[in-house]
Amino acid sequence: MDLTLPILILAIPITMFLILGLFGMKMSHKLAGILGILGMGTTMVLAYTVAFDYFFSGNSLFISGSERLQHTVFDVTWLQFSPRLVVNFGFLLDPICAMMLVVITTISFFVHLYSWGYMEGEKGFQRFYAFLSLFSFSMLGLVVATNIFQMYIFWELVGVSSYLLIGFYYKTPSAVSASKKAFIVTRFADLGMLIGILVLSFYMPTFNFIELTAPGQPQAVLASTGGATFLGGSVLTWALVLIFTGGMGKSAMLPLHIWLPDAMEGPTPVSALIHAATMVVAGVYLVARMFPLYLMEYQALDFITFIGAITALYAAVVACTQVDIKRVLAFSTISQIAFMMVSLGVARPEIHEGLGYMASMFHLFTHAMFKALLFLGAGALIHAVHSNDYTAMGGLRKYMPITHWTFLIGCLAIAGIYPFSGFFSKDEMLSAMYGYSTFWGVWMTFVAGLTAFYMFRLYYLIFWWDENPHYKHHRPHDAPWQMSLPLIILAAVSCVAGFIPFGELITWNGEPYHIHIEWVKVAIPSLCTAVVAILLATVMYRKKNSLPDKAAAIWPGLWRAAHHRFYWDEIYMFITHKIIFNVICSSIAWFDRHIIDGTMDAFAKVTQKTSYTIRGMQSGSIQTYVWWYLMGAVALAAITCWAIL
Amino acid sequence: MNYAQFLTMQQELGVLAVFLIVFLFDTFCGKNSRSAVTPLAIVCFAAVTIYGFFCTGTGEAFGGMYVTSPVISCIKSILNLGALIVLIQAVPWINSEEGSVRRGEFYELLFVTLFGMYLMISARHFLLFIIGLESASLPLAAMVAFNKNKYESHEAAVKYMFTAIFSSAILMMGLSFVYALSNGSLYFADLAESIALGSNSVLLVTAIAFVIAGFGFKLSLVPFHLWTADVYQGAPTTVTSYLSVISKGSAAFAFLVVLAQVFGAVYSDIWEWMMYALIIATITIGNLFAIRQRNMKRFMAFSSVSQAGYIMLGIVAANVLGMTSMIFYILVYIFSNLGVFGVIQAIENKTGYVSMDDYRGLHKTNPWLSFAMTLAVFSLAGIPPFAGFFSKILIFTGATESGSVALYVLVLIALINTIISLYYYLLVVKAMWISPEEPVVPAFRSACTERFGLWICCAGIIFLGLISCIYGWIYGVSEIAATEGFFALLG
Amino acid sequence: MNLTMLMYLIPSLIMFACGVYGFITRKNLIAILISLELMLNSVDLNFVIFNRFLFPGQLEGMFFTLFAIGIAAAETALAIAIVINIYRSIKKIDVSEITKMKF
Amino acid sequence: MESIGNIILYFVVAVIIAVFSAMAVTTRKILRAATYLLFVLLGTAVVYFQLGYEFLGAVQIAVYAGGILVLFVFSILLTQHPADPASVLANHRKFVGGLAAVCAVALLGVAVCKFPLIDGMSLTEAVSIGDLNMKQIGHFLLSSEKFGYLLPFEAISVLLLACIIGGIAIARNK
Amino acid sequence: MILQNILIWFVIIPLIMLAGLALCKKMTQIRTVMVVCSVALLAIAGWLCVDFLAQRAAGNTAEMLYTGNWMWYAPLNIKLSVGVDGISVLMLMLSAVIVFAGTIASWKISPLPRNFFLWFALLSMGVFGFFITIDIFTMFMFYEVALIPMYLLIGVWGTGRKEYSAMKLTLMLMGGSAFLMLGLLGIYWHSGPSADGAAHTWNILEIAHNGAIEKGWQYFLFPMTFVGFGVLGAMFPFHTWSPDGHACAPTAVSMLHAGVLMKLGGYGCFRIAIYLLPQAANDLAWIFIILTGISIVYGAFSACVQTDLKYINAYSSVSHCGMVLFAILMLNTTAMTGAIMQMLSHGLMTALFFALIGMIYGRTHTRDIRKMGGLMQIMPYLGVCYMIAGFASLGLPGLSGFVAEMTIFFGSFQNADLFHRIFVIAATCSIVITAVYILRVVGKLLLGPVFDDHHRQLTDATWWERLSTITLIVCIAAIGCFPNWINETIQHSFLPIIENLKAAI
Repeated sequence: MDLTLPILILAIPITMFLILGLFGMKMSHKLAGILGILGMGTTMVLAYTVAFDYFFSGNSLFISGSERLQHTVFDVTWLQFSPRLVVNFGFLLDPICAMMLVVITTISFFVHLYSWGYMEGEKGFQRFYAFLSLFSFSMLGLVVATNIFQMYIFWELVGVSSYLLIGFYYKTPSAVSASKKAFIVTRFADLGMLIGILVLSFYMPTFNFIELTAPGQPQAVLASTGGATFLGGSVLTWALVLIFTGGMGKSAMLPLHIWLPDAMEGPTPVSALIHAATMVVAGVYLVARMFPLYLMEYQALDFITFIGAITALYAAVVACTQVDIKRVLAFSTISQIAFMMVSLGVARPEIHEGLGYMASMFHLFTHAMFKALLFLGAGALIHAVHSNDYTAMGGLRKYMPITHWTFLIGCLAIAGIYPFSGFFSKDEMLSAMYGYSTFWGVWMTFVAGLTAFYMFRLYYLIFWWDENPHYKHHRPHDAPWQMSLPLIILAAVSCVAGFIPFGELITWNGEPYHIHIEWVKVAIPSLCTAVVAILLATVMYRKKNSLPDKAAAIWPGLWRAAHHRFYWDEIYMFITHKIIFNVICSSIAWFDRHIIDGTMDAFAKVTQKTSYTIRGMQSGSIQTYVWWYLMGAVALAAITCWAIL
Repeated sequence: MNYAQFLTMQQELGVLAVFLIVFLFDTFCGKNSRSAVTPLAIVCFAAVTIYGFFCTGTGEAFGGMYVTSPVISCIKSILNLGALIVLIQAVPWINSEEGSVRRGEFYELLFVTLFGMYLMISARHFLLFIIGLESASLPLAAMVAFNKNKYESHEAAVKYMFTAIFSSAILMMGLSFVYALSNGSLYFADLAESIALGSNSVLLVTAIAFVIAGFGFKLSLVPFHLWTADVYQGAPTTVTSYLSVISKGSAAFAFLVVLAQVFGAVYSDIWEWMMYALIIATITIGNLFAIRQRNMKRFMAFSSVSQAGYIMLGIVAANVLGMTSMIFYILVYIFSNLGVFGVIQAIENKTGYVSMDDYRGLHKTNPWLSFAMTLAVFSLAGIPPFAGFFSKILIFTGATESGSVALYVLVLIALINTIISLYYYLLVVKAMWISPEEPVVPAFRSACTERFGLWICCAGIIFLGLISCIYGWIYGVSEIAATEGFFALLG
Repeated sequence: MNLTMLMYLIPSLIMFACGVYGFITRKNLIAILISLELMLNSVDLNFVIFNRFLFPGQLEGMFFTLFAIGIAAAETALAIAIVINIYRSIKKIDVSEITKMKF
Repeated sequence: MESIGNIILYFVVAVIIAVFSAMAVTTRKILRAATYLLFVLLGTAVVYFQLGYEFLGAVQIAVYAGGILVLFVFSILLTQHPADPASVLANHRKFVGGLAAVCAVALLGVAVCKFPLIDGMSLTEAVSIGDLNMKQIGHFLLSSEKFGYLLPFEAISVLLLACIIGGIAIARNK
Repeated sequence: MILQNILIWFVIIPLIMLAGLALCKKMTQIRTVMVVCSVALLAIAGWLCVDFLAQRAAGNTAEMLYTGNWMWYAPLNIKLSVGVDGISVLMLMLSAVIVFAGTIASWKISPLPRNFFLWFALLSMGVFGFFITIDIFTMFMFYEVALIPMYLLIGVWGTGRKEYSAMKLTLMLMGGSAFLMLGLLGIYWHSGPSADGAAHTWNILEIAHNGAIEKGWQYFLFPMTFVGFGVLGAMFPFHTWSPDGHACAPTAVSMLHAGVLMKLGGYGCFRIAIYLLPQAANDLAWIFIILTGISIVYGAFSACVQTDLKYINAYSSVSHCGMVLFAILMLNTTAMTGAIMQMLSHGLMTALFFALIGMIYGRTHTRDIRKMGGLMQIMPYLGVCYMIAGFASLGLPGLSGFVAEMTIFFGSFQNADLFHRIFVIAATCSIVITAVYILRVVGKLLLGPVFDDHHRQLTDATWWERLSTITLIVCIAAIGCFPNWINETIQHSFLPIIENLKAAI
């Protein structure tokens, strides 16, 4: 395959970053914006070309028979740890990668475009575009990684671009602390991933995905470790679980989710790009990428399922109580990603030919579209009312029709209403879950219902409920075209994306899978649940009334806890500030200053003190001198005599 | 009666000749030409110094009472060089009101002490040795008392004199015991023989201890060092510098000769351990006292006490390397210490300040003096690339050659002590360069002789270590001594 | 009864001890000098005794003593000069006054 | 067997030396101390005579008793009023001094007593072996061979000269 | 002819620098001398690098290239032996870069610029000399040459409790070198014969090939040498000179000290302690693994609560340099390669950090992060550079720190026993803690609202400050983006050491 396009896909964003980063200060906003958008647009076109080529060209590199192949476009040595362990920098093209290329470039392009309007006149406009380009580069590098170490590298880069973008408004302390939190939490998770890679690479002396997932490799590992286990898990399980920890961090799984809601301090386009569509699904992508390995260890998959399910429910419950609309969307994102995780966790070759995997990827795709749409819509709202809280909104449908309609489409899609895209992907996921165990199926169906409920709660509170009196002073209006255009296009995509024959393109083993909707067993019940939830939301929130308060009063404790996100932040605060900072760090610092350094100083002090103490020897009187003299000589003789004779 | 034997003693005769020239000139010249004594003495002595480098023969005179060999000539030449620098640095002082009264006496006494030291080094008979030793120390007492108007000078003289007599009593007591153990002869060779034949007894141990104590006085080994600080402080600075380098250097070599040539047979039985104890005590106590001192001369006194400990490492090494390193150490020590004293003297002569506190901010007013002082103390502290580093590391190398663990431990203690010494040397540097206060010493231009002396010292400090041929030369002569059986008794 | 070496050494050692004692206890510089004379004298005596009893045919000890007496004389003379000197300076020769420089 | 005279002489001299040494360092009158020192030095000279070193005894009397002691007396008279007694010594000072003296003498005593030849020869035997006359002494003193003392003889002259110069230097005022 | 050896010029140019400075009077002259000489150093370091790689590529597989031997103290067989392998070449390059950056960063040093540069040049001479020599005597000499100017540089041109700190730093480092010296003497006396027939040798290669040091002596000498060098490498518990010393040192000195001088410790550890005493290294490494492991975590935790910028960095250096020693003790090629890369990386980024801190301090006159804030708005250039340094420190891919740390971790993990594993994992934890304290500083110092309105008048970087920082940043990024040639160079150089270790087991 031609190397030009893949290389350009990576090169354009990083070049843009360098140009805008180094010379942006000297450019006008307009020039910087156009450069950024053009760059991303080109990248998008290239990515589409590559993806199209991959899926539809029928090139024998990409498909053999019906099976889609993994193709390494290029792979150059970057760093050689040892003859066995080599880190390469390359471009691996396979179904999920191609899909991710499309998702990332599309969303990124729209966000670039959208930002032109949204960030109009902001100080640091050029910087914003530079960071966006950096992020796009990192994310693209992540998805095309040929080996786990390359992935880890870009994983870190993604983290740092996220840090920079969350902290874009660096004058506001809350943004600064949010960015810090995001970075540190994901960093902590990455530590797990790093250790996982360490373990894995020790037993399987390669980083390369194709080699890692090649048949027979994992068995070789298990054989080489002689069945060694640690706390009940095999070496491989531990490695995989640890690697998944990294994914938990990036994808904001419980208990490492706390950074994501705070990350909403960043500009809204950023939230749409990073914290809804692309970066946060990196965890899912990671598991998908190493899926054949995970299949070797069901324990690890069960762990993923468990974490995902708990997170999904947790996030959904919390989302029902949040005031900040971006936080609601954030928790919804957590919940949806957890869905994908569960779906991956329950994927088994024997259950619907590994449907869970396909469904998860499908949802990843559709979710990216509608969640980006929702976030961008939220951005338009915030742009209009200059507040993140729904209490500052209400009754906006008249003022902002485009936003209203596109937002509604987004809500319907996420709620899983036929025929919007969310329905299809969610349905596939649910069937996979039911196929694995009814318990998880029901559980996740319930979560799906909650999703519908909180999304419509949000929708109603924003667009219906009660008109906010502030509008008289400041009449909200729809956003400029740069912002509206992406909304409309994304809404359109959300409407039709469900009909993409996803199973033909992406499956766990490359063999096509024919999607069929299990209406009776899965689709109808979930649809019903969603509809009921929407109705409930309609009743409670369509007009201003006291029902929500009453509902909250039924379980006040639960409501308060959910409102405070079940006190996770407080717990973390306690651990980090009170224990790690105040107890561990401070005591170590104290220990260092007073004990270690004190000892060193004590040497000096003792020397000084001794010097002072023995000064009497030098009393100034000759007689003392002579006394010492004589006694010295006598002692010298006496001691020697005693010693040798 | 073969008086031609006196001609073997070329270096001694040279010094004696200078002594006589100065003595006669001083006695018989008119009042007006008195001041010509200084250049006369310096020029004559410089000639002797140069001549000394050509005296490389081996010789024996008076039935083995006096010997000379290349290594002995070498150490004498080194001492000559040091004494010459002292003389050059002393010019402003000796021309001052204070010194000019007794200018001639100063040179005469100095040359006699030098003569005494040479005898001490060359003597192979204890009687001659004692006479040399006394000639080296008694006139010094008179020199210590040279500052008529300063009470401290008198006090120092009293302390020096009384301790000196006491120590010579102790030394001679020791020698009387040595005599008791001999075969009736006080020649080193005969003594060594009879000691090697005899067995260890309390008498022998006591004798050695007392002899070491006697040397301890000259070398300021702890606990025989207590006079040092007071005398160094009280004596005129020129005399202090002479006392600290030349007197000490000669005694160190003589000590090596006595220990190796007389008591060599009982090295590992008796005096090795005594020396360990003394070295540890000397270095440590010297350092501990030095860190509190503010008076520069007193400070240098304790510094020289601890330096003596390092010199002694060359003696316990008891091998060619040790001997070479010790001589080299003495050479470097002469240059470094005279560098320090040169600066002290220059400042004292001009302004009268001698306290370290008065050196605050010296670099602002007298940058070159500060620079010279810094080099000198760095060299004393053993900082490369200055010569002191090489002398220290070489003496440690020599000391560890035998490979005994005890010596390693000894060297480790010495090394740890270098840290303390570095501390107090840095205090001087700190006073000069770092203290933020306004300088006390005003800017002045020191006399050209002082500057010349300092230049020589600085050149020595910088180049002695880097240019290895000097060490090579010393090694060569030491090796000759070794082949002639210098260490034969040590086995 | 034989007069042995030890019998002669005993007074010598007593003299030496007295000298030490005097040096350390006396306050007058001249008294200290007297004590030193005792010590030096004891050393001289030792040499002579050893020479006589151990090496009666040789003369090293005797000559040593001969020269030592000379040295002692020189020492004493110089010491007295210094003592007089300090007397002129502070009008005292009390050793406990001569402790200005210390520590 | 020694002659009685020798024995008596020994004891008298020994007692004189011991007692006057002690008195010289304990008396409070400095002039008396000098006088006691004279007795000790004379006693020593007597020992030299008894040991057969007449020349040495003569030198001892001439140099010490005749020279040094006079010097002492002069300096004493110069520096203080002869009648003044020194102040009484503090006890701890006596103790410290006594301790040093005892330690020193104990060490030396042990060293001497353990010396194997300590009881070797009696005085008579010893004196009978070594017989020397002035001519011999003079010969040795100026001999440059082994056991000749020419060099020390010359060297000590330099030393004495230096001491004279030193004394002058110290004494001279202007 | 001695001057024909290119390595000698690394010592000669500083000497010329010293001589030139001694003659200078005016500030412009001083600057000219310094810039010309440091550029010359940079140039020959670069040329050496290229030529070295070319020779290696041409198949020259000798352990050391450009070797030269000149007898110095013949009685002790002390020779001035020079030679470089890949590691030394890289360290020379690093030193040259930092000397250059340090020179530029001290453009406006006062007071006494001439004296400052005199000592600075002496320090550089020590550093360069240390890296070019392959005999333990001259190595030790240059080591001490490099140490002592620190006292004056900190004492005279430092800030804060400079007298105390300078003294402490000097004494502790000299304390280390006391042990070191004993170790070296022991090595010498047990070294076995020299190639030219002398009984003992100081030459590292000869000692290593003789392999004559008995096991018992190795056990005695290894701790001596390792601790000796370890003190300079800020090994726990001998690291306390570092926070105080760095905090008080002037900018260029902190740069050079943390950037290069602390590397002398690590370099000496493997070049002498491990290479020459392999058996003891194998058997006693665990003791020092514990100590360095503590260093890594302990330093990082301590850095978290500091409020003085330089203290933060100093503790961070404790942690990072601990990593160097830690990796060296892992005794395998990969980890040791990582250690060298960490040296390079830490050298560059710490130098950058200290340069920036100096520049910030020069403007705000405080280093207390509680008294500053929002500097990014006021001095964006410095702020961005600081962030880059921070990212390098916390191991961002694309910058040097990442490569180094990863190599260390992957190398260290090759030791399969539980003891090593536990410590490796503890060490990896430091990357999180590093992130914590770096971001804490960045957040408080650069981001957020402006804390002190007086700071609003401050200006951004001047041209020389820009030049100095850009030099370092380019190097950091270059290593971070294209690490493999460095990696290969280092790995190749470790072969003899590893072989020696294997032979010892």
